[in-house]
Amino acid sequence: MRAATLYGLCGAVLVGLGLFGLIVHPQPLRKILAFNLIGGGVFLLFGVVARRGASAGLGGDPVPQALVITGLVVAFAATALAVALLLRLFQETGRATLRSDDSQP
Amino acid sequence: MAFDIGLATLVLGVAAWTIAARDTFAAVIGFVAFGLLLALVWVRLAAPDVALAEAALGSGLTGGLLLRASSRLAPTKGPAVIEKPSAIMRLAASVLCTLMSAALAAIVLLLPEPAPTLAPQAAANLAATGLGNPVTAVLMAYRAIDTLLEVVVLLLALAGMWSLAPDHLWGGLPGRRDPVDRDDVLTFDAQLLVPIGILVGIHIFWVGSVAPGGEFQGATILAAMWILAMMTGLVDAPAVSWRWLRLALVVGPAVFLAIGLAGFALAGAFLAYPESHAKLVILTIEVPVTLSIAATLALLVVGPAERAPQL
Amino acid sequence: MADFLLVAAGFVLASVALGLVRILRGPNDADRIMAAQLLGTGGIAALLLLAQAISMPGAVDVALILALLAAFVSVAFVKGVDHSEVDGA
Amino acid sequence: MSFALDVLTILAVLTGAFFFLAGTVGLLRFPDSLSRLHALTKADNLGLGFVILGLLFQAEGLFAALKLVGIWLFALLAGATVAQLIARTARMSGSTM
Repeated sequence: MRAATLYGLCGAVLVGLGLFGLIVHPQPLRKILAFNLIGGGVFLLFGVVARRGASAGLGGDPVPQALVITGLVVAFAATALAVALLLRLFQETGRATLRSDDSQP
Repeated sequence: MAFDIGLATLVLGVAAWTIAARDTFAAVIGFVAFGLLLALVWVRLAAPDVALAEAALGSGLTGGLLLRASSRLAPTKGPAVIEKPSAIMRLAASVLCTLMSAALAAIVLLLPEPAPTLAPQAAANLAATGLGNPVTAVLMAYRAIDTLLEVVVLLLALAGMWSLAPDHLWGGLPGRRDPVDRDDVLTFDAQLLVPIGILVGIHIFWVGSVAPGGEFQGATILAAMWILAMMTGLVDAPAVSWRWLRLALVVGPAVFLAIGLAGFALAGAFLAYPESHAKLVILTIEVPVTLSIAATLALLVVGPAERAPQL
Repeated sequence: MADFLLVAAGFVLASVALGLVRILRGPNDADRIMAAQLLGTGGIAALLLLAQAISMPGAVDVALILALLAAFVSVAFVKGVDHSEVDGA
Repeated sequence: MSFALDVLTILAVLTGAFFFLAGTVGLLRFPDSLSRLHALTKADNLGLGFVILGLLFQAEGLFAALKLVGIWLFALLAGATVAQLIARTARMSGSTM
């Protein structure tokens, strides 16, 4: 097995782990973290495609690599916006959950 | 290969910790460690440009952002635990996620052989761009429109965040100002780090045309240094309505767009560069774009206005 | 030489990974940030060894950024702890 | 000449790796936060220092060497700052932890 394939499998597991966290964690900040794990896994899959495309003296296909860099920046922007929404929710309601009913103490 | 197995295991272990940790703060620390390890993985995958972006953005800046958020949300630690989903729900979720991972793993194992690649085309046209780094060539020349749109997406995210400020604070200053303590270690740290860090940021940006690096990675370091100066109180955060700030934010996309439109006249297509001056044109775009990205990233971390504008 | 450096990188990473157990055991934030610090330093060392082993000079810049941003994150951490003490009181 | 440099590199890197191991052992074995801090900040920065010293023998050119030394200085600065502040927070919270 090539090293690239190994990291590809690693990326596949990461997506699963992140998805699990996204579903089961009640706290939004943990959901944001989990979402970033999914992102990391997806980017790794791109990395594997890039690595396998190594040719013409390049260590990898530069197109997926550039896509990942773009993706990292967009993921950061989305994370920052999500965090801002969450902090505002906390400011407004004094709590940081997504439940809409009033069962909170 | 043994090294790769160890590294992959470590990545998965840290990721699992990020999900499983009871304490949010501990999970965030785990995430920072995760980003650091991913940077190592990218080096192993022969993608140093991505490794730079991952180290700077994925680990560093995102880490700083989440650490701030988790400390602000610290008072909410307790009650959220009650809302844990039921065991059945968790079981269903784990089955779903296992299936998801298995499907992706199957795809990875069944990838076509030989792998499709654009590397030869990217390498063959590299000379025409005047650049030495194929990834920068993709970002700035072959797929420049993606990069242009991405810079706009960053601005939109910032606009979205700013509009979260309460009405009476619109146009105000983000965050609180920390008082400067001249004897504090942090202040000393920032005074030493910020100037060197700015140099490193410019260096990473500058070598991006021929070696791993580029405007996103350089801009992230510049943003981190600005945030560092703001966190230690060396400089205050700028008012959201400050004219020069707005100018710094839009100058990058504006120049990018203008040159893109000029491409119709000079080379016959949107974002086409005249071949003889490609490198010069790319640099003309990159400098203001780096400035704008750095400013946008930093402001995305400091958040919306929380203090009334000073008139 | 390359093989030796790769093994050394693996060794440093492995010993640092053991330190990660400290994160798992807690018991408090100070221990956790220490373990992250150890991983940071070890990660930088492993990265530098790796860069030399596979002769990829660009990886040295990655280590440079990691070192710089480690300082940044640690300040964010300390500020965070200070603030949560103020807010949580 | 190159052989002698290689030997020096190997020696220095081995020493560095040893210090990393020592730091980890200290982190795992010492009973409280402050002594763990003591083990960690000295051992791992020294470890990184030796690794970098070893790589300096292989460095191509002055700029590459300066960059390596710069990385070490950054790491030292980060380590020292965090150590001070962690110790302060640990002491302020008043427990031996």
